[in-house]
Parts: sequence; structure tokens; C-alpha cells
Amino acid sequence: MITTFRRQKIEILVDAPLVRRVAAAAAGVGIVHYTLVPTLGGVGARGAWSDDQVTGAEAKVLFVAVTGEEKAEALATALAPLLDSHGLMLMIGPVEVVRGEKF
Amino acid sequence: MITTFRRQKIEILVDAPLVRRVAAAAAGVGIVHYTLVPTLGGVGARGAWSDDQVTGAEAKVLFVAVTGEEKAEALATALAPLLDSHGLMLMIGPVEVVRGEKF
Amino acid sequence: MITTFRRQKIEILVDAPLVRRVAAAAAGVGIVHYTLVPTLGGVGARGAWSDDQVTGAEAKVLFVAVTGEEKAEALATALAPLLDSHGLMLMIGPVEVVRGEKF
Amino acid sequence: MSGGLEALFSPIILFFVLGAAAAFARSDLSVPEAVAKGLSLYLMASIGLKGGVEVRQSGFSTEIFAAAGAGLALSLLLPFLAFAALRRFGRLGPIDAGAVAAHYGSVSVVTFVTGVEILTGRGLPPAGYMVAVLALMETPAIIVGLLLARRGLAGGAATGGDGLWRETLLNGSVVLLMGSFVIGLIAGKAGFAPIAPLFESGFRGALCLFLLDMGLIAARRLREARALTLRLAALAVLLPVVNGTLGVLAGTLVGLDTGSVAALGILAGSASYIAVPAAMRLALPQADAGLYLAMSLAVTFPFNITLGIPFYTALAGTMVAP
Amino acid sequence: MSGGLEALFSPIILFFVLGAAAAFARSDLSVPEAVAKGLSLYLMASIGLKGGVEVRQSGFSTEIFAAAGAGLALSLLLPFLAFAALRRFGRLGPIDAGAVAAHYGSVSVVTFVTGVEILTGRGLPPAGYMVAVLALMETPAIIVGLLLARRGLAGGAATGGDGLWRETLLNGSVVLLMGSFVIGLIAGKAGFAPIAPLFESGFRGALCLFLLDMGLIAARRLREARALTLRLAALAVLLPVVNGTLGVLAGTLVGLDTGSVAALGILAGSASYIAVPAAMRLALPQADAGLYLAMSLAVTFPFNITLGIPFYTALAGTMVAP
Amino acid sequence: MSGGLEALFSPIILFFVLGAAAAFARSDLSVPEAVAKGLSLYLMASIGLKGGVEVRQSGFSTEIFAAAGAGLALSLLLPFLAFAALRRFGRLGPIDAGAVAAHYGSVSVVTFVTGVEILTGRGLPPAGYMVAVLALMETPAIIVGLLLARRGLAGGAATGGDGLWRETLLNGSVVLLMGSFVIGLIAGKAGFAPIAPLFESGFRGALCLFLLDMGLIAARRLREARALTLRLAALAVLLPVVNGTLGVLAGTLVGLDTGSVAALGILAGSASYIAVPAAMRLALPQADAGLYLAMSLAVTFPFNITLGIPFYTALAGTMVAP
Ligand SMILES: Nc1ncnc2c1ncn2[C@@H]1O[C@H](COP(=O)(O)O)[C@@H](O)[C@H]1O
Ligand SMILES: Nc1ncnc2c1ncn2[C@@H]1O[C@H](COP(=O)(O)O)[C@@H](O)[C@H]1O
Ligand SMILES: Nc1ncnc2c1ncn2[C@@H]1O[C@H](COP(=O)(O)O)[C@@H](O)[C@H]1O
Ligand code: NA
Ligand code: NA
Ligand code: NA
Repeated sequence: MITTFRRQKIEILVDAPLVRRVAAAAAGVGIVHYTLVPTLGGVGARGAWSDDQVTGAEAKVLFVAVTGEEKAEALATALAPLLDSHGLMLMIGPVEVVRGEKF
Repeated sequence: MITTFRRQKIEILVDAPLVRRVAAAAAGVGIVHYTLVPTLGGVGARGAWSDDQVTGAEAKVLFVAVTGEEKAEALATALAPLLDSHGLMLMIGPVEVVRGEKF
Repeated sequence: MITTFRRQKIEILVDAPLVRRVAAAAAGVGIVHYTLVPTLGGVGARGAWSDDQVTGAEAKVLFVAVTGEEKAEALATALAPLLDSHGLMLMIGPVEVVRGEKF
Repeated sequence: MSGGLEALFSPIILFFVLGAAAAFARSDLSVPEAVAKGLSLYLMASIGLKGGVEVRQSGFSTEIFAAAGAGLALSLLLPFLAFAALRRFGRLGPIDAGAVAAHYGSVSVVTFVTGVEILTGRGLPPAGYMVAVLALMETPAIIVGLLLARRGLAGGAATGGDGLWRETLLNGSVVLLMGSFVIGLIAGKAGFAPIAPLFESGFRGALCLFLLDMGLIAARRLREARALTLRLAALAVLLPVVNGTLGVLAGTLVGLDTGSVAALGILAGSASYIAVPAAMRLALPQADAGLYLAMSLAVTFPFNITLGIPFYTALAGTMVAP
Repeated sequence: MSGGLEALFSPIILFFVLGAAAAFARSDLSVPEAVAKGLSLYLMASIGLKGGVEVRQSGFSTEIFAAAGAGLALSLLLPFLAFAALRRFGRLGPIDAGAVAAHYGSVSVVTFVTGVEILTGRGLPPAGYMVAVLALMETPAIIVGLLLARRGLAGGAATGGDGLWRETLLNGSVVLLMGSFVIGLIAGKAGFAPIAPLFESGFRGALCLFLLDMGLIAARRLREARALTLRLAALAVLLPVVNGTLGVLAGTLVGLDTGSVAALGILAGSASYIAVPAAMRLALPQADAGLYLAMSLAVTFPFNITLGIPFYTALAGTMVAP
Repeated sequence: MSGGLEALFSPIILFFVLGAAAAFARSDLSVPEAVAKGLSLYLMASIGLKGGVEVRQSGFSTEIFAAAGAGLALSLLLPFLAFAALRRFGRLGPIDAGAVAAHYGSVSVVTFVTGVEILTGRGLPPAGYMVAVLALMETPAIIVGLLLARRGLAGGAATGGDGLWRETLLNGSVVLLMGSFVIGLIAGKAGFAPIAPLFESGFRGALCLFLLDMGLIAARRLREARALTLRLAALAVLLPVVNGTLGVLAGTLVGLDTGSVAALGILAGSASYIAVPAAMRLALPQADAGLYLAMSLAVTFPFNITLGIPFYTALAGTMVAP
């Protein structure tokens, strides 16, 4: 029976050209490891979008990081101003991981 | 310290041509915002599938919506008949979000 | 009101050529149904990677399986040796599903 | 028929064989899906354009209506035959039988394109209007297949409503084929000239790369096909032979030229793997996608590409011969 | 102008119409995004190369600087005009007006490419250096648009900092256009010869397929455009007409040949949908992307492709004519 | 050597430089991965086909076996040399040294393709069978590298079992190269003619676009390479020079013509970035992928494309010259 550790999974839906800025904000609160997941489109308060690569204006990416509760909250706090202005979506959910020292 | 709100993340794995119908069902229970995430393939009770775009017959997409508990359950109930007939997979998990009024 | 069942969602970030091996390990503990989700890139302890299809050396895929607690733990245990040697990332989170007998 | 079999050694077919061999040997060779889809769009636009330009050249004739009528009749009648065979000999339930029958009543664009290349190489180019016949034959069988399947369903649950009809009649491949055909008609030889380098010279090479991918897809699907019984595999060879023969007969009866008769045989003998599977997922989700794709894509398509086309061609040669 | 309208029946435009019609009819026809992006890279590399080769042939001249100056001036001044019209007549807030104004000051590569094809077909090929003018006109309007918008913002929040300047000046399309232009300059006719089959013969065909996709994208966007009022839709037609006319005037004033004057009109009349939207998402995220893409891509682009180009061409013909 | 350096100003190389410059300047220029993969498949099919057609023309000869033997020997022996240098001078542990050594024993298809273009442009086309030699040299070094690395591992954990052998021997690029070669052999000049427009005329242009992407990838990787010490960067230049020289020597010894000798030098001097990295991820996951990709892709590949190929060519000229 392997030991697991409770961590938080943060997922941030962010415009592709803004990923660097989110990564920088994450690094600012000590979150340096992450994974990017593609998306196809969606609908929000600002209307519908879909990732046509020709204009490239609307591609969004999921920035996923697993980390401890404190850092997760710190990142949510750090990004709060951007959430509204840049139309990001941020979710935090509980996950169990092995090798807890890594996260 | 930012305030977070507890919501539900619904993920529905659905055949690409059926996405419109799932979105309509979601809108029917008041869920109008969502994000689509691509998938590559999988194995289920009906065998293996993989997204070759040539036949296009088997592409599946993850329909992701963050919403309150009630609407989440309402959508699960509304889609129940389709789950079996159309081979959808539906999961609901807990997430914390900021800007709770949006979800 | 539909009945939901509590299950575990296992997500494993794995090098594309190793997916077969993870699927075999999962089958070994009785998890035969899964879905694959693409990724774009990321940063970890071993540095940054991104999925350029030309070398193909660094593509990673999310192996997602919904299953019961026991099988989830069994898979985590079975994969433990690979996590370090092959740089996999494994997360387990709670989800509710309908049609509980399927998972 | 020996002449036809030579075509087996043309690079077009050899690339298909290479893809199939690679997949059977479990090589990791793969064509990116976006590229394969792009190639398929290119091939459809190209064949549509060339058909339209040709009809503009040769002018409309009663032959066109004869060919269209024959094609339409075939695509409405062949599903009944297929349904009966699949129910009795294939031992399928009505839902799966209906779904598979729709595939065999419809047509495969790539089989047609490959056939046209082979026929043209042998000096028997089909008439340009056969492209329109192809587009015409894509969808009617879907309706027949659904009606046949519905008898097996409790209620009228097999209809996809509005969505289905749009999905079917405005299926991307039908729209692109017919649209390009009309553009070819409007543009004519002169308007086509500036774009001919891409759509004409590159065509056969692109077909090679596309068939490489089709070989990979077909063989991978065959390896994973669990639902494919021996009886069904046999039907996946028998149905094209019978349907193709009926197509050649129909073409001869309405008085087409040899190349067009062979092309009608190829259309009748081919089974859809684009428009129909997509419609079935929507309208008949209870049917087993693994089964109908295995039959049409993993057995019938390779059979047609390698042996079917030479057979229909030879048959057309005998029937139409002076 | 009747001669110009003939161009409406060239396959290039017809494929655009086909795409738009398919999207309006809600067909599921679609070009994979990766393929569309690949086609757009190919078109930019091709136009850059050919421009460079041509300038190498014809040598540098003062005309080049005149054209560059006129282009630069247009792209710095047109946003002011557009901003005023969008604020007063269009009733937009300063942020949205600034964002949209930037689009109309900048240029659309595909409109230019299509225009060059049509002009060349009519015996009025623009000078090779117009490609450099195109690249020059892509980014300055972004700065003007941001300055105009910023007055509407509380603080200096409209600057994207470093990231923005890099994103803008080193935008992929600018880099590829100018890079290919320079490669064409270095390679000259002889160096270009071995790669000409791909970049020259295939060009028009590839443009057809790309415009098919643009038709799909533009029409889908129009269908989903919620923020587009009638007034704004009217401006999306008026602005290109006015800007294009100013472009033709400017070109005539600095003494360019007819083809180049028409090309400058096309550039001035076109609205960006690549470089500018990307910059706006970064620097002015409060602006409504749905709005500026609807105007530039869903209204102005189709207008220019069909009616705008013949109009600017006819105007250039009247103005420059002896 | 001055003649060779002229090649630096061919569009093929200039597009590589453009890509690298764009990436260093942090432009957002990028080629969609699916398109790049598609281009790479096209280039491999094309080079395979042309090699096969040529061998069919010239007939089999003992030279083929001599070249194959020389290639095989090089790819089995070069890893030992590289391993020693990487351990002592490069200060790598055995696992990383084994992984990197495998890369340098194997070959780079694109380096070869670019070399063939340059050699052909200089009137020194290598023999068609060199494509088969290329395919032959892709995998043996993987085995040697793994054996060398395994001595550094506690157990026999460095074997990937069945999966590895299949992955390696049936690697997509090897299968496509050899498959196309065989198709070329079977089809011969006549069978190749109909598909030549795509596979021959388009080749150099496609190579330009592909090298644009390789420039982007190589430069981005160099910027992110953290594990690359000065010593290792030096080795990434020294190893190709030494290996390339040994390749030229071997080719001269077995009596090949100048073009083929230069091609063998290019093969020996090149380092894999497709087949080997994939195999290493599977069989030697403990090795640092960032390191071996940085060396082979970010240093050796650009070196070979710009300076290496002219050097091996000049060397071959001196050695083989009458
Ligand atoms: N409740 C939600 N569930 C899932 N995705 C959402 C939700 N709200 C917003 N999004 C995503 O975030 C994007 C931006 O949201 P908005 O700023 O509200 O337009 C949307 O286009 C969706 O893709
Ligand atoms: N337990 C599971 N975990 C993850 N994905 C699943 C699971 N069950 C089904 N799926 C996905 O849902 C698809 C349809 O499932 P089924 O209807 O059981 O064939 C499968 O092909 C998988 O991609
Ligand atoms: N904390 C984390 N959150 C999200 N993704 C991670 C995390 N740690 C590692 N990864 C992903 O797993 C990959 C391998 O991790 P590593 O073995 O630490 O280099 C990384 O490149 C990331 O894509
Ligand atoms: Na048929
Ligand atoms: Na403009
Ligand atoms: Na080598």
C-alpha cells in the first residue's frame, strides 16, 4: 500500500500568448512545475471562442499545476487581478499524489 | 487571502458531432458556459477508439463546465438517457473557484 | 434526482511511447477502460519539454481512468517504480459518476 | 484481367500496401491526422474541379441523367440486399445490419479516386459527370439504412431529428465535392488553368501519401476488430463483388461508355467510411461503430483497392465491348 | 469596373464563396487548423520570396522609399480616422474603438495576396517591393490604436510591457514575410529557380484552399457575432472604402505605377486579422475580441475579397491613367 | 571549399537561418507540428522513392554492398569513440554518455537530404543506393549505445524488452524510407513518372519550409538547454568533424564515387534526432533527454547544415580526386 499525499491541482484557462505571464506569476509564488493541456473552444460571459489557428487570436490553453494548499492560494491571490481583466478561469481541486516531496 | 467558492466541475466525454446536443441539454438546465478539451482515444465497454480525422466517426471531446451543485445534478439527470444510448461518460468532481458569482 | 457513485479519477502524465506499458499495468490491476488526453508541454524537475512532432521524443499524454478506490491504489502501487525512472506524474482525485456499476 | 492486375504494382497501391504492412508489423509510422484530413480535402476538391471542367468541355447530355438515375437507384436499392444478407448470413441484429447496409449502399471517395486513376492509366477515363454521380450516391443509403434499422428499435428513437438531415445532406465531403464540381463548371478549362499545377500535377503523388495513411488506418482497425466474425468478413468481400456487378450491369443498361460503366461498378462496390459512419454515430448510436468501420474500412476498402477495381474494370470491358 | 468583377468568377473567389455558403448552411465542412496555418505560412513565404526576387531583378529605386513612406504614413494616420468614426457613428467606448482602429490601420496579408493575383491576371502586377510595404504596415497601427485606447483607461494599464513590443514587432507573419523577402533578395532569380515549382506553380491552388477555409471562418464568425450592431457593420464596409480610396490617392501622389497604386489601396483598405488581434489580446484584453474579429474578418475581409479589390483597382486605373 | 560555402546562400540554408534567428529573437513564428511532421514524411518518401528508382536504373552492383558494409561498420564503431570522448572529455556519466553516443553513431535524415541537394547542385549526386545505406545506419548504434550505458546501471534495467526492438527496427522513419525505396525499385522510372511532379518538383521548396521549422526548433532548444556545458558543446562540433572524416575515409577505402563518399561522410558526421531519442526515452529513461537533444539537434545539426556538409564535400573531393 503506497503512501499518498494530499495536494491541490490548479487549472487555469488562459489565452495562449499569456501563458508566459501566468508561468511567471506561478514562479513568483514558488510554483515552477506545470503542464499545458490544449483546448478546442468554449463559451463564457464574453461569448463563444474557438481555436482557429489562422487568426490565432483566440487560442486558449489549460495551465495545470499540482502543489500545496498554501502555494495554490498564493497563486489564486496573485492572479486575481488578471482573472477579470484577461478573462482567465481558475479552478482548484483536491488530488492525491505519490512522491509528495516533489509537489 | 482570497475567498474561494465551492463548485462542481462536470466533465462529459462525448462524440464530437453530439457536442451541440450536450450543450443544448446544458443550456436547458441553465449551464451556458463551458470549455471543450480534445482527446486522442480510449478504451471502453464498446471497445477501443481513436481519433483518426479521416473517417471522423470516432472523435470524442471533453465538455467541461463548472457550476453549482444543483445545476450539476440537473445536467446529470437530463443526460442520463443519453449516457447509455450514446456511450457518453460523465464525471463530477469538486473544485474551488474565485469569483463565485460567475459560476 | 439521479444516484451518483463515488469513484476515483486517476490521471497519469506519461511519455507517448510508454502509454502501452501504462495501459498494460492498468489492465494488470483490473482497470481496462481509459481515455487519452493530449498535452502541449510542461516544466518539471527534469527541465522543460514541448511536443514537437518532428523529433517525437518528448510527446506526453494524459492517461485518464475512472475506477474504484482499491484499483486506483493498486495502480498507483504498481506504477510506483516507473514514476521516478520514467518521469511519470500520477494524480488521483475524487469524482462522482452515474452508472456506478460501469466503473 | 491481367492488365488490371498490373495496377497492383503502381506506386499508388504499393503505398497502401506499405501502410498496411507497417501497421501489421506494429511500426509506429503514422501520418498526422490533420495532414491526412488536409490531403482528403485536397483530393475531393481536385476530383470535383476536374469533373466540373470536363462536363463544361463536353457539355450536358442525356447520359448524365441516365448515370445519375442509375446511381441513385443503386444507392437506394443496394442497402436492402445488404440488409438481408447481413441479417441472415451475417447473423446481425436489425440495428447493426441497418447501419452496415447504409455503408454499402453509399460510396467511398478514395476508392473512386483510385479507380479513376487506374482507369485513366489504362486509357478508359470515366466521364467527368461521374463525380456528380458520386456525390449523389453518398447520402440516400443513409435514409434507407435508418429505416431498415428502425424496425428493430422500440420507438422511433433512430431519428436524429433536424441535426441528422443537415449532418447528412450537408456532410462536408458532399459539399466540397459538389461545390468544387460547380466551381469547375463555372471556371471551365481557362479558369482552371492557373490552379491546375496544384490540383492536377500534384494529384497522384498526394494520393500515394493518402493511401499510405489509409493502409495504416485500415490495418490497425483490422487488428483491433473484435466484432468481426468470419461470416461478416466474408460478406465484406461478397457484398462489394455483388454490388459492383450490379453497378456494372446498371451502367451498361443505361448505355454509358466503358470507363463510366467501370466507375459506376466501383461506386456501387465501394462502401462509405466518411459520411455514413458520422451519420450513424449521430442517428444510430446503438450500432457498433467498431463493426461497421471494420467491415467497410478494414476489409472492403483494401479488397476494392487491390482486387475489386481490376475486377469491375474487366467486367465492364466484357459487358460494354462492341 | 466590369472587368474587375469578372474576377468574382475566378476559382479563387469561388472557393471563398463555397466556404462561406457551407458555413451558413451549417455544413460540418472544415479545414484542420494546422493545415490552414501551414497554408498561410506557405503563402507568406511565397509572396515574400517572389517580392524579393523581383526587387533584386529591378534594382532599388527611389520609388521604393516613396511607397514605404506612403504606407507608413497611412498606417499611422488611418487609425485616427477610424477611431473617430467608431466613437461617434459606431458608438463604441474608447477601448473597443482603439482596438478596432488598430485593425483598420494595419493590413491583411491574404487580401493583399488575393489582390496581387487579380491584378496580375489583369496585366497590372504590382511592384515587388510592395511586399516590404505590406510588412511595414502591419504593426505601426497597433501603437496608435493602443495610445488612442489608453486615454479611456484609468491608469497606464493598456501597455503590455516588453512582451507586447516583442509580440508585435516580431510577430510571426512579419518575420516570415520580411525574412522571405530578404531571402528572395539574396537568392535572386537563379537561386529561386530550384524552389520555384513549389512556391510559384502551387501558389494559386493553395490560395483556393486557404480561401475556402477563410470563407468558413468568416461566415461562422458572422453567425456568432453578437456585438455587431448595424452601425458597426456599416462601418466595416465604409472604413475599407474610405481607407482604400486614401491609399489609392497616396499612391498616386507619390507617383507609383497603376498596379502598385491599386495594391496600396488594397493594403489601406484591408484590416488585419492576424498580427493585430494577437497584440490586442495581450495589451488590451478588456476590448471585445468578438467585436474586432467580427468586423475585420467577417465583414471587411469578405467585402474586400469580392467588391473592394475590383473597386480599388478601378479607382487606381482612373487616377493613374495617362 | 569556397565553392561549398556558396551553398550557405542557397534558400534552403537561408530558411534554416531565418528560423533560428526568429527563435533567438523570441518571435512567435511557428510551424504547426502536424505540418512539420507531414513535411518530414514527404521528404522521406521522396528521397526513398528517388533512391529506389535510381538503383533500378543503374542496376545492382558490388558497390552497393561495399557502401552498406562501410555504413554498418561506421554505425557500430562510432558510438565507442563517442562514448570514450563523452566520458573523459565531456565528463558525462555512463548512462548519459551511452545515450549520446547512440545519437552520434546513428544518422540524421534531414542532414542527408540537405547534403544530397547541395551535392547534386554541385554536380556530385550521390548514388541512389545511399538511401538504403542511410536506413541501414539508423538503428545499429542504438544497440551499441545501450550496451555501453548498461554497464553503468545496477541491473539489466536498460533493456526495453520486446517493445524496444520493435520500436527501433520498425521505427516509422526507417520503415517509410526503406518502403519508399522498395516502391521506387519496383516502379522504376516509368512507374515513378506520374507521381514525379509531387515528389520531385516540390522537393526543394518543401525542404525550405521544413528547415525553417528545424531552425526554430534547434534555436529554441539551444536557448533552453541547461545541461549543455562548454565541453559538451565543443564535443557536439568535434564529434561530427571526426566522424565525418572517418566516414569519408571509409567511403574512399571501399571505392565509392566522390558524391557517395561525401554522402557517407555526411551520414557518419550527422547525429540522429528522430529514431534514437524515441528509443532512448523508452529504453534509457534515466538519460537526460534535454542533453542529447541539445547536442544533436541544437548544435550538431546546425553545424552540419552550415559548415559540416561543405567540409565533408571538400574532403571527399581531395581524397577521391584522381
Ligand atoms: N463555468 C464555466 N465552465 C467552464 N468553462 C468556463 C466557464 N466559464 C468560463 N469558462 C471558459 O472561460 C472562457 C472565458 O470566460 P469568460 O471570461 O466568462 O468569457 C470561456 O470562453 C470558457 O471557455
Ligand atoms: N472508467 C473509465 N475511465 C476513463 N474513461 C472511460 C472509462 N469508461 C469509459 N471511458 C471512456 O468512454 C468511452 C466510451 O465508453 P463505453 O461506452 O464504455 O465504450 C471509452 O472509449 C473511454 O474513452
Ligand atoms: N507539480 C506539477 N504540476 C504539474 N505538472 C507537473 C508537476 N511536476 C511535474 N509535472 C509534469 O511532469 C513532467 C515530468 O516531471 P519531472 O519528472 O519532474 O521532470 C513535467 O515536465 C511536467 O509536465
Ligand atoms: Na456502394
Ligand atoms: Na488598412
Ligand atoms: Na553519425
